[in-house]
Amino acid sequence: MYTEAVMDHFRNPRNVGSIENADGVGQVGNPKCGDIMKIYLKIKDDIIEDVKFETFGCGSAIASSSMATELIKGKSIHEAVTMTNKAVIEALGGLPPVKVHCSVLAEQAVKSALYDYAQKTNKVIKGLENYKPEDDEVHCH
Amino acid sequence: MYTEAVMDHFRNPRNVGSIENADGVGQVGNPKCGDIMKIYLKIKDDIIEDVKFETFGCGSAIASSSMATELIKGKSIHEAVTMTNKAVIEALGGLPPVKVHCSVLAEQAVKSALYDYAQKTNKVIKGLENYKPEDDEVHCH
Amino acid sequence: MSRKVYLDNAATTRVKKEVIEEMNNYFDKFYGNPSSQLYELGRKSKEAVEKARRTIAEFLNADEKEIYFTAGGTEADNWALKGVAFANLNKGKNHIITSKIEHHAILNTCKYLEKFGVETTYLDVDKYGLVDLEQLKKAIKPETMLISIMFANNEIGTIQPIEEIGKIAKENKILFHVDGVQALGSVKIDVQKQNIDLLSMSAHKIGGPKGIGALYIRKGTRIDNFVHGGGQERGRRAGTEGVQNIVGFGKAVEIVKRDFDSYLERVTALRDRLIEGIQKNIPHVILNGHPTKRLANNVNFSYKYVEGESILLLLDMEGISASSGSACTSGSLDPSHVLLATGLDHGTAHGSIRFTLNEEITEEDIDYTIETMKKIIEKLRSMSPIKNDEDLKNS
Amino acid sequence: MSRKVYLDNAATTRVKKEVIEEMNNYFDKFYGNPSSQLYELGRKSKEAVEKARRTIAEFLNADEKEIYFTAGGTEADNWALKGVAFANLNKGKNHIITSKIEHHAILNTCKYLEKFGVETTYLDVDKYGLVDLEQLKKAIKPETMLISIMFANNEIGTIQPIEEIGKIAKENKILFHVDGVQALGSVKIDVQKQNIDLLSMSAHKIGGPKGIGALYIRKGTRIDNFVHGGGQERGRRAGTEGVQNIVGFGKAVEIVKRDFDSYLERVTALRDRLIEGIQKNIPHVILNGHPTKRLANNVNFSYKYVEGESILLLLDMEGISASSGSACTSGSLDPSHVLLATGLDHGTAHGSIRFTLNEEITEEDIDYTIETMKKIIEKLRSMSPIKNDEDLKNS
Ligand SMILES: Cc1ncc(COP(=O)(O)O)c(C=O)c1O
Ligand SMILES: Cc1ncc(COP(=O)(O)O)c(C=O)c1O
Repeated sequence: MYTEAVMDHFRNPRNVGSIENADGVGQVGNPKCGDIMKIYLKIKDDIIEDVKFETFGCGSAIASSSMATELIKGKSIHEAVTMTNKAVIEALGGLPPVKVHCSVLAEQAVKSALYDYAQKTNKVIKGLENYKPEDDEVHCH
Repeated sequence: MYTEAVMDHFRNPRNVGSIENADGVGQVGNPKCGDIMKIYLKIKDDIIEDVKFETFGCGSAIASSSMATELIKGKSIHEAVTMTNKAVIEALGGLPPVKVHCSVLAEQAVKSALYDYAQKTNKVIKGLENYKPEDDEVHCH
Repeated sequence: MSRKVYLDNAATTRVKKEVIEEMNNYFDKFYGNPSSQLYELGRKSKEAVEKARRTIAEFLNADEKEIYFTAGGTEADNWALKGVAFANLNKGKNHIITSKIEHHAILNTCKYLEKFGVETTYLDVDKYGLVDLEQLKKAIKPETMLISIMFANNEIGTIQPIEEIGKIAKENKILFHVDGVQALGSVKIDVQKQNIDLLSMSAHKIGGPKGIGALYIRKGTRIDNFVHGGGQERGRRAGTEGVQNIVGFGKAVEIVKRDFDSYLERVTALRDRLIEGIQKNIPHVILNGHPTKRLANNVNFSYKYVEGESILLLLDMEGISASSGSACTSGSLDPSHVLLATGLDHGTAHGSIRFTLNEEITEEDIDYTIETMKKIIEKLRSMSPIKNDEDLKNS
Repeated sequence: MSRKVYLDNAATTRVKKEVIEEMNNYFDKFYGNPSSQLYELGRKSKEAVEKARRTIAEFLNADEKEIYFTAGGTEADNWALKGVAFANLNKGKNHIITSKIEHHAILNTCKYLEKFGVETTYLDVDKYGLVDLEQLKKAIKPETMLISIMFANNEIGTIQPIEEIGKIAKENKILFHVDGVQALGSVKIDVQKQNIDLLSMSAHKIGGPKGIGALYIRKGTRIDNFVHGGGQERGRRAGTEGVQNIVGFGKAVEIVKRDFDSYLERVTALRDRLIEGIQKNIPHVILNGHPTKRLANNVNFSYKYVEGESILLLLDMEGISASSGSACTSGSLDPSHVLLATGLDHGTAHGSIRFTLNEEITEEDIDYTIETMKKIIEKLRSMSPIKNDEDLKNS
């Protein structure tokens, strides 16, 4: 049911872990829905020097997180904020329809971490003006 | 579904045919129901000297006719009239429930032929007083 | 005596060697549950099921998403009728049109549906078993939700003008169900061209295993589920899939497709040899069904003045398997409702025998069958009190 | 890595060698239609079907006339519920009592029946999955026509007090249906002693083929037919019998009966070894289901802070097949309704894994499974943002 790229990123996820004193941290999802993603960013001169993730979720959630961190690592925050869930799906060679929400979660986790960074540093990141961190209301996808 | 005796009498029916100038002839059943039996009797001194049958019908109808003729051949008409369908079934080693009516038909065919004989000869056969040859009304069993 | 000639292929068929071989993998090798997508064994089963579905869909010119596996032709018929009825009853639609010569899976389902307020019109057929399109048109009411007509009849083999009926259904915006159980493999079925909305099929009539069938449901058809439960068959027919049976069904259709033309040519020739042989060698016979609009493998005659069960028993002794429309063989009181609907009298209907061929039958089998029938009919007629039509009428 | 451990026997089982051998005769050797009683081939099929029926009847302490073959457990469940409902609705009876942890074949059928005016009470279960007999008694109304409770649950293995429920049903003159699909072969079923009126079974859970099951119907039970058509199954379930499947079902029951005690002893020991091994080696686990009133082959744990699908995928890579109550594996939004009914929170329910054993499993398999699970859970927990219950609550 999963592509080889998904299975590869699930089996050998890149950038697993946490970053102490991260410059930005974002967490999305909730256990009720079966998916939580947490992204840690180390940022210097607007460049994402390091990124780590922790994920509670199914195979495609883990693979999506892993792929998302790969896609933004080394990129500027302005590039990173444009990363869409479509890009994640594409890079993974596709996701089953019922798993598309995992890629959405990955996009949101990245945005959430960038938002946290922007809040902390009082920066404005184009594309995040209207971003609201998930409210508490639970709506599983 | 049939016993060996049924199959034997079906395969090699005894007393098949007709008797010219028979002393008694009886026909019961009708083509609508899928069974017609005709019995011919040659009677001398109240003894059934010869008996023949013709049957249109299923395997058990033919076997029942054959067995019935065997059961009454050489018997007196007073014995023959007491031959029941149960006797036919027993002699055949049993009949499937849906085929019991074939043995009833055989009993009736014998009675009908005896009745014909009694009518023609103005004899009274005990047990036939209340016998009525089948009316035309069709009621398949 | 040692020759075995199985001529009851409309009742069921021998499972083909190639089918068995394909199935064999799905008992103790690929035995996973197709719903178990997270391990290899389950995925293998799922793939096999989907492959069979594609094969069948292509054969009917349908989309694979329109094929739903069932436990057989009977369940498919039940689903089509009850599913449409229960989905439409509260829409003010309560009328079904079918024919008098349908399989009991249709007739008894219609009868049952009466208790839910469904009314059914049963169309007459002519002496060949053909429905009358004018009568059909007249039967249509605003309440009509479904026309259900079999593609080909199981007893007399008559093939209905399905495409024309499909047109009428479409023009009147009425769903069209076709019982294709006997037609599958013998008639070109094209659900688009013939405007079929629902089509029932069964594997065991075409060299596949018993207990598996399918219902084609045109996308967008308003129909309730029939078997409720798990999410199998895209949520439309619950129950763990009979994977090995589905695989066998798919393979059987694949073979049918591959051998279609040669099968038709071969079997039609044998059928006609048998029909002519009987007509030439046995007097007082009536061919039941249409002389040309008939299934390639169906031969059905009535043999006057004799009864069908006796014929079958004697045939069995000579190694020949066939079937009869006689009441005696069905356990019911009346002979075949199909034969009666074509206008046969009861007495004659009791004396009907159906031979249904397949591709394994040889010319020698056919000639042996003719020879054997000749002897059997002579023997039984010599024992019959009915010697001619006069006798029949008077008795 | 090359070890293969199939631990999803509640999903389906490998068909047993002896079963396959028995079935093999019924594809191209004895392929007749059991309805064709007038020739040898048909009679052979019929005999085989009746032999299987007798075997099953004896095993349940039922009469052979009370066993009806179906396409599986799901059809049996549908028949029981719809058949009773449609036969009783016009008698002023419209109420069914069942439980919250039934199989979807029951729950979705009850849901569908709403549209016909049927009302259903869904009994709660305690944290072990047991229904409360007092709640059951209180739920009974004059309109109650049926109580339907599964003998043993397919996910958590909990065995219900069927005999007590049977007594309550009898005292209140209410029909009692039991979904026995998971219990067959693992629990002693006695329809007399347990006062069961209707019992659903399925072959593929006990080493038989997929797509065949049966419904036990106590003589005299008021129930409509579910599949209408020909006169098969004494006029109660139409459709050409899946003879080969029925033969396989019968053989599977025969084996179950023969090996019953040794199976139970062997598998229970393995089950307990697995339960203890997991409890000893993996922290933060919760055993789902009852500690002792559980199926001999069922092990179901929730592994906190991780999600089930990931576990299954990693297990598959190590050759182990299992299943999970996670929503991710079902395609639905919510995790297992069974686990939620026992009071698990969603997050924990997502992390549940079911292992279901059979007699082929060895101690080495069990130890390998424990070892593998330990590694997998450690790996996934190390990747999880949730490290403890605090995190779970706050996230
Ligand atoms: C025309 C027709 N419809 C339906 C059926 C029922 O199919 P099945 O035997 O697969 O239930 C049959 C065969 O028995 C048939 O000939
Ligand atoms: C408790 C229970 N009932 C019913 C069923 C349905 O049986 P089947 O798969 O034969 O349709 C299953 C298994 O899937 C089950 O575990």
